Amino acid sequence: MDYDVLVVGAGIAGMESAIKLGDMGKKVLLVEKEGSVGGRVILLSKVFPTLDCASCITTPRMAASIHHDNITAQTYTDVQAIRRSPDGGFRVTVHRKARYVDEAACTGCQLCENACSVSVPDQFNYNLIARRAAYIPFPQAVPKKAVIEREGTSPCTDSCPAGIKAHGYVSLIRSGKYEEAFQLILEATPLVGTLGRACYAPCESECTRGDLEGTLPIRRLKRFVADRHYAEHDGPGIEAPAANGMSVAIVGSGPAGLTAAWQLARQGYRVKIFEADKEPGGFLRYALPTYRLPQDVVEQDIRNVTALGVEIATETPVRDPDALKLDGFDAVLLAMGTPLSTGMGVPGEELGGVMGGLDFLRDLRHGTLPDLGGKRVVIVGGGNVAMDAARTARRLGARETLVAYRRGREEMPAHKSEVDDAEAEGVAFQFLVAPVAVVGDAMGRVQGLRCQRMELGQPDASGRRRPQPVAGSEFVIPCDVVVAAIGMAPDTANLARLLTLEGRRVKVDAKTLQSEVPYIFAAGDVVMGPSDITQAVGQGRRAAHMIDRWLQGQEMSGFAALDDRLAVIDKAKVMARQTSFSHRDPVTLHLEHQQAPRDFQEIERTLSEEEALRGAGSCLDCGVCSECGQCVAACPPDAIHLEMHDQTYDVEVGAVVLATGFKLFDAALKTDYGFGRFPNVITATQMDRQLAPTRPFNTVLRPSDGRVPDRIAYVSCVGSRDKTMGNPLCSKICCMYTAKQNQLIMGALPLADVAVHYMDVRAAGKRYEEFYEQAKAMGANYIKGRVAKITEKDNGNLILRYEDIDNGGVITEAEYDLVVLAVGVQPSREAERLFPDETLTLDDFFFVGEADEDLSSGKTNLPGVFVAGAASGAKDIVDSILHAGSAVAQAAAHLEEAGAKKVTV
Amino acid sequence: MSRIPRDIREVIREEPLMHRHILKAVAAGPRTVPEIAEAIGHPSEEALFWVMGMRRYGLLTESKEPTDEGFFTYAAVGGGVAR
Amino acid sequence: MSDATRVLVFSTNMISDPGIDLAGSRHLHYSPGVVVISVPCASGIKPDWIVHALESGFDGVFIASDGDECAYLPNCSERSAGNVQHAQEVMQERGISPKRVRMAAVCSVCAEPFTKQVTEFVEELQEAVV
Amino acid sequence: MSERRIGVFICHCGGNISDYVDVAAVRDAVKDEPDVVVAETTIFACADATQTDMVQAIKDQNLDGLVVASCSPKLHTFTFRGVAKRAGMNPYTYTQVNIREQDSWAHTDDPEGATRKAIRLVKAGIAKTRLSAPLSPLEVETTPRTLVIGGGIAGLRAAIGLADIGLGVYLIEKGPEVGGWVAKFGNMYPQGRQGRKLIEELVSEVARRPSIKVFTNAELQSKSGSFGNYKVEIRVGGTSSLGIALEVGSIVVATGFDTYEPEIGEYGYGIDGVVTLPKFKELVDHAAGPLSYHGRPVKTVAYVYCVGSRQPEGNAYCSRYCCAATVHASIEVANLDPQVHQYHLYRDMRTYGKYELMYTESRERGSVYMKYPEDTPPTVARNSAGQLTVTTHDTLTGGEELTIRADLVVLVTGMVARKNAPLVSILKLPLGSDGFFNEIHPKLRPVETVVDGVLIAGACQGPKNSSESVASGLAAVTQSAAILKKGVAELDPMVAQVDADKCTWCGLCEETCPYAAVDRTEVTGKTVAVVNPAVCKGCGGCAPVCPEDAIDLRGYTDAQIRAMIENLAEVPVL
Repeated sequence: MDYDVLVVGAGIAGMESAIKLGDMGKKVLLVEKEGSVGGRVILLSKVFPTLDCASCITTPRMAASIHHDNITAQTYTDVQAIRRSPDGGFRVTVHRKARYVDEAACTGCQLCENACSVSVPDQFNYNLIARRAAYIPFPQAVPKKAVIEREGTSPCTDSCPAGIKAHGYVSLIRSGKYEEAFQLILEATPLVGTLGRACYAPCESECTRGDLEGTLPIRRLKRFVADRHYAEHDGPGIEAPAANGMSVAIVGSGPAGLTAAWQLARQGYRVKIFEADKEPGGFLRYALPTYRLPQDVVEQDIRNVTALGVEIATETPVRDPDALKLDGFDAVLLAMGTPLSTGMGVPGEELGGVMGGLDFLRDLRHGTLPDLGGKRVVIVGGGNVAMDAARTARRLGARETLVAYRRGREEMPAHKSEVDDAEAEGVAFQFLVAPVAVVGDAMGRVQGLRCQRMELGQPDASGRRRPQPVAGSEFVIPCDVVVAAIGMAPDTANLARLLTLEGRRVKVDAKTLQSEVPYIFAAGDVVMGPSDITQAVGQGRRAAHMIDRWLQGQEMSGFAALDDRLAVIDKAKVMARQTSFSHRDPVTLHLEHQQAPRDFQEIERTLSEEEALRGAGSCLDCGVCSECGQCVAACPPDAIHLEMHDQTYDVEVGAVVLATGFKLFDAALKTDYGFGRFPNVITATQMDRQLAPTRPFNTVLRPSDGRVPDRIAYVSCVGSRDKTMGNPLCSKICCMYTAKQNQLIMGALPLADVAVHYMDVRAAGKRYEEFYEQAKAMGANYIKGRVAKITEKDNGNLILRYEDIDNGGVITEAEYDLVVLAVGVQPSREAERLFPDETLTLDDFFFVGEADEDLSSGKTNLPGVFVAGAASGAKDIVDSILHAGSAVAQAAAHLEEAGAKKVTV
Repeated sequence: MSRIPRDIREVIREEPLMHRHILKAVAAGPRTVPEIAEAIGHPSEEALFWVMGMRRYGLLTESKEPTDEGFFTYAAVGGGVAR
Repeated sequence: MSDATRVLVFSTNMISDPGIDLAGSRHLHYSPGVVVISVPCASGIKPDWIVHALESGFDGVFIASDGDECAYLPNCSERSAGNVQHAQEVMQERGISPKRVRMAAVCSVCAEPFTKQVTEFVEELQEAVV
Repeated sequence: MSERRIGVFICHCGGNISDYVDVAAVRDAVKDEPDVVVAETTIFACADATQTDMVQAIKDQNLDGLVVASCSPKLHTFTFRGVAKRAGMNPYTYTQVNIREQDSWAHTDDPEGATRKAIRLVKAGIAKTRLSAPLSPLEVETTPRTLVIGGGIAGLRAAIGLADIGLGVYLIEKGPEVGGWVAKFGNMYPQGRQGRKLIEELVSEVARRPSIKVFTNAELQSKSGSFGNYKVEIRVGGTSSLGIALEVGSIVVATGFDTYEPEIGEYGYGIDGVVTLPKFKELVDHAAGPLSYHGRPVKTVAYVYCVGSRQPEGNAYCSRYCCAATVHASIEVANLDPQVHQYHLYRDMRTYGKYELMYTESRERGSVYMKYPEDTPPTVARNSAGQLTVTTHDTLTGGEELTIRADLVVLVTGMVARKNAPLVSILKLPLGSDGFFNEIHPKLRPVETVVDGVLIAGACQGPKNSSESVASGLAAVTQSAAILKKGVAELDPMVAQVDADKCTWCGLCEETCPYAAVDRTEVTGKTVAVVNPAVCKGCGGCAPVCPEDAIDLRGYTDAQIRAMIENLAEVPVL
């Protein structure tokens, strides 16, 4: 047996149960789902009828329940299942939610809260005010330790192949922290400006806002912070770390190589990149036309890398990676990409005027492209390189530019926006055609492209329908230039003697990116085949991480995902958190495409600050925490660890006390009273917070405009004694808390008038009647009769329509500037789900049932399982304490009996 | 008010976005919630959420006493220059 | 010097001390001339200690009591007030103004009332010196 | 004072303190204080590694005092007491100095002031530690038996509960039989079981438990000793009989209530056909068919609520149980005879919680409820025709005056405190203004009294219905077990102590202590006060009362506080 008793819930009844059992010498496991013990009582202002400060009477109990020698208290933890064991005890499955904060290290200083970039409603103030995703539940929390609220990784972040914290930088931009946003992206890759332009933004495809009126401009937000950063800084704005004495050679300076170099340099490695071409950048430099990605942006991004001391040797092709090892490099990363264009494999390909897509783009950059002025150009292929080539041809003055593709438009691998843009710029398309031969003239120059028509058959391995030739459909497209943008391949022939190749791709372990030669790693397109920049960045990061692990002699099993992100959050859950969404115009791009573009000027403009904020402001904070990392940076003792995981484990206990408390009636269901529609209709729990010393507004204010209210009305029995709301029961506590609040309001706002619309005043309890009389004597005006309806005036004041029974039951109206709904108690419905193998009996109203209320209150139908406090029905504090005492006496007796049995066996 | 209030979660989420506007609105001196709301062009019940969030995290502080009309005024703490 | 006016606060472990802690947690400011000794219950504060503090160089003594929330004694307020009164009698005899000692209930979350009261007290003591 | 060896650790709290307080300056200012042998700053005092270093320093330097200047003592007192314990040092010679919540964080606007204040606070902490004495928690062996006074439903259920937890029980009942009020009742709410059956069940359960000894016709005669170990004397069978001495660890008082007895003329009380609620319940309980009273069939019943309760002059309190009890009775009546007319004249129907369902049922079964105004209560009379009438104003129908001809008028009388002066005096039980026994805290400690180990259960604490009384009886069981079950009670050593040399026995301390923790004793022929550490709560309230200044509170001695004051008064120059 691990514990004598499990107590579920650390509200007043749970704490009382645990402390008393602990005092008896029983070992207790106290489990609380929130981040602090204390339940609802600690949130109250004062308590009736003594007007003791709730905090003053509760905090000593909270401390006792945490520090008691016999109590193990676990907060932010829930119980998943309680099953009966053969020995008569119970096997309990406990789920310890990751708090993402090392409780031993956290000092409760709240700097994480101040740094956090996500605002959410504060449930401990009943949604009257904001708290942060990083938070300490309330000022008197025990333990006073922070919690980071994470419901999952946001879909945008989850979908990024480069592992960029998209939600994180969006939330930082929203907070005006542009440089912090830039730095957050830098944690993944140095190519911030590049990805801000040339990434195809899978994040935007996944954006939950996309299910409403449209995605956030996540990519362009990245560009926005990059442009702002580069306007002020040359380089990354961070210092190179101290050298760790080891060095890595990287072959290729494309996105994978640059990212890997950046990551390794940040770890203190000496990194040298070997680039075969004239200038560094690989695809970024040669394959992407400048109207999409200006060269100065690539250069700025590369300067991030060189600023950390990374050396880039250009025009230095590496033929023998093993020679680098001999030169003293501790590891080698192959990241040469796919520089070779794949041919069409048709006759006539050798003719002048036929070129590969990649060669076409590279020649342009090198200035060796033939003049296309007035020429007819056919581009064969349907990928992004084909689109780039076609749009480039338009800019170079081609008379006609035709893209010939063997499948249909929908099947094109090019990004849709690229196809649309190409079309807008005057590129023509011919679909379902495949080249058969290049037709040349006597001079060996291209005259045309012989094609045949295709039709789509069954899907192939890629899932796309396979094109099949239509017999007898051949025809010739007359043209002067044929660009074959069919495919690309790595240039790896020289590696065959050293490494196994799969086709031309280097074979590595998919997780570690390590080759058969341990010091050789490979990443990017040389491994994957043609992909895209962002995937290459992701591979570069992974390779750097794995090289670091390998060189540091660590296990190679780490880094399953790009970082320690959580499972992606369910979008339906995100949408369900809100009852309504207001429309927000998406920040869309209105590109002015020229029908015949003549220059290579960048087409897309950067976002204005106003657009950036509007765009970022639409974020739904899907995962709650944005993983922006500001809390981690702000925490003095490094107590925040986003890589923590939930833990689930089993314990054996001898008995169970359920102290799962109650739920408050959702006042919005009582639609006639306008809660949720009229800001100045609030619940009594909200009023209690407004009256508490740790009050959110520092005084009582009405929510519509922050004015101190003069005329306040209470409406009793909201959600209680009301069959139409499914609850015929009296909630027992509302009359008394109303009387208490009346007194406190009259103390806080001596000029305010307070009226109570009630049915019966149920002041049944020791000194309760006297307390109620005192409220009346202080000036509370009690009016008997139901409130039929509340309507709102333009100034936010409220008209109550009610029956006035003391005056003959006439229907009367009165105007107030704040209305407080005395909401009732509902079953929490948390206890019954804990027992998968047996049925916990509930009463007719779904409170935990008591088998023998006459003689054994607190006993449930399940032997060894007891209920304490409001889980079994509405109770005030003293009734909860007595009820807990009753449950504990029986739980202890149960243990005694079980113990006696054991001895005799 | 015939307007239907927006979802509280949505309003509260915008608090960081509003910091700059609200600090601008109080730059010339303390303002009440309706005055701030008018200056930033948002409903006053939404402005209240933002002002109170900013107060909680130390960006704004309220006057000792309310005005004759029953409004407290809010001022930036320590100059409170928006980033 | 900001702390030129020296005030000794007697607070109680369970109730008023957490209230004073909360003032700090919320970064509410008061004079660093204010220092705290915490004891279990305000009724245990000896009149001699109050006089001793004033004779040792403190400008004022502030007793942050539990008021009606005292967990020890139902008549804590009266008893503590009696002790303060006794101290004031001794002070009078020795030519010390009775206004240099003050008592108020400070609850466990009374951060703002404490700050306000102690700041006012410091201001009054400063004026009295001028 | 012999020399001490004190270690001082000043925490940066990773900037939370050191951003505002120059911790190095604080260390430099205190390192040469008398008896300080170690003075260090640390980034995080609470970090595991730092704690290990502290343990090592205490052992290496043979420290006998520890000062940690960091955050609030509420957060880490237990942590650093643990450090002291692990190093073999007495945990009570450790002092926590709060330089975060009460210094750096409160003075973020004044780093120099905060630093000077920190120096004063740490010096005071050192001064206190120099004068600290090693203390150890007092352990008191407890007697695993409880005396239950009162054999009503609360007392009987408590006795069974105590026995089931493994404690011995003496149950004393003043009357000749146990069972109390409930033994007289028929059907009861909430579960519709008969009161007498419930009592029968409890009595047989008691009989099955050899660890319960029941004394009827028994009363408490005297009590001495203190919590955990009371000596009591009971007298069984009248004043002439001999007392029986018993030893118990705790006492559960469950002496119940009396019902309110109206004055003659109060709401027509005294007129034939006007009865109290208990009488009416008896009538209903014993009826086999349609109700009759004095041989006359009862076709109309009028209930007048709040008789003897909620009276501005008289019992101001609400008796809590009567609304539900009356509503329940009206359903019973309807069960006997659905044709009976029942009129309920009430002020507020207090059928709280689930009892609301009975109120609804009662109305559905034909009971008519009429709210009378507080200032014009109903009048009950017998008219010239010999008919019993009740005249009332029904606010629900516009305050019209109505007269009901009733066969029976039920005065819904509440509970009053049962007078029991000898018991109150023997147990020193405090009474509330309503005459019921007072608990130590009405919200959180409803069964405890100011006398440790003396507990109150059931309606002697305040009006309750039967099931609520049972719950409070069981809560008293829990409270008893919490103090007795372990066999030893560990008590905080920070209690008052008397300097016998100074004490001249004036008795003021004894008078002032509400816990009766001060006793008189003889020391070398001199009468002096002595504090019973098992009873003392450690408030220190007696210390200022002593004219000879002979009382100190351990951990807060006169010398310690004076030394702290002197160190705090001096403002250092930076």
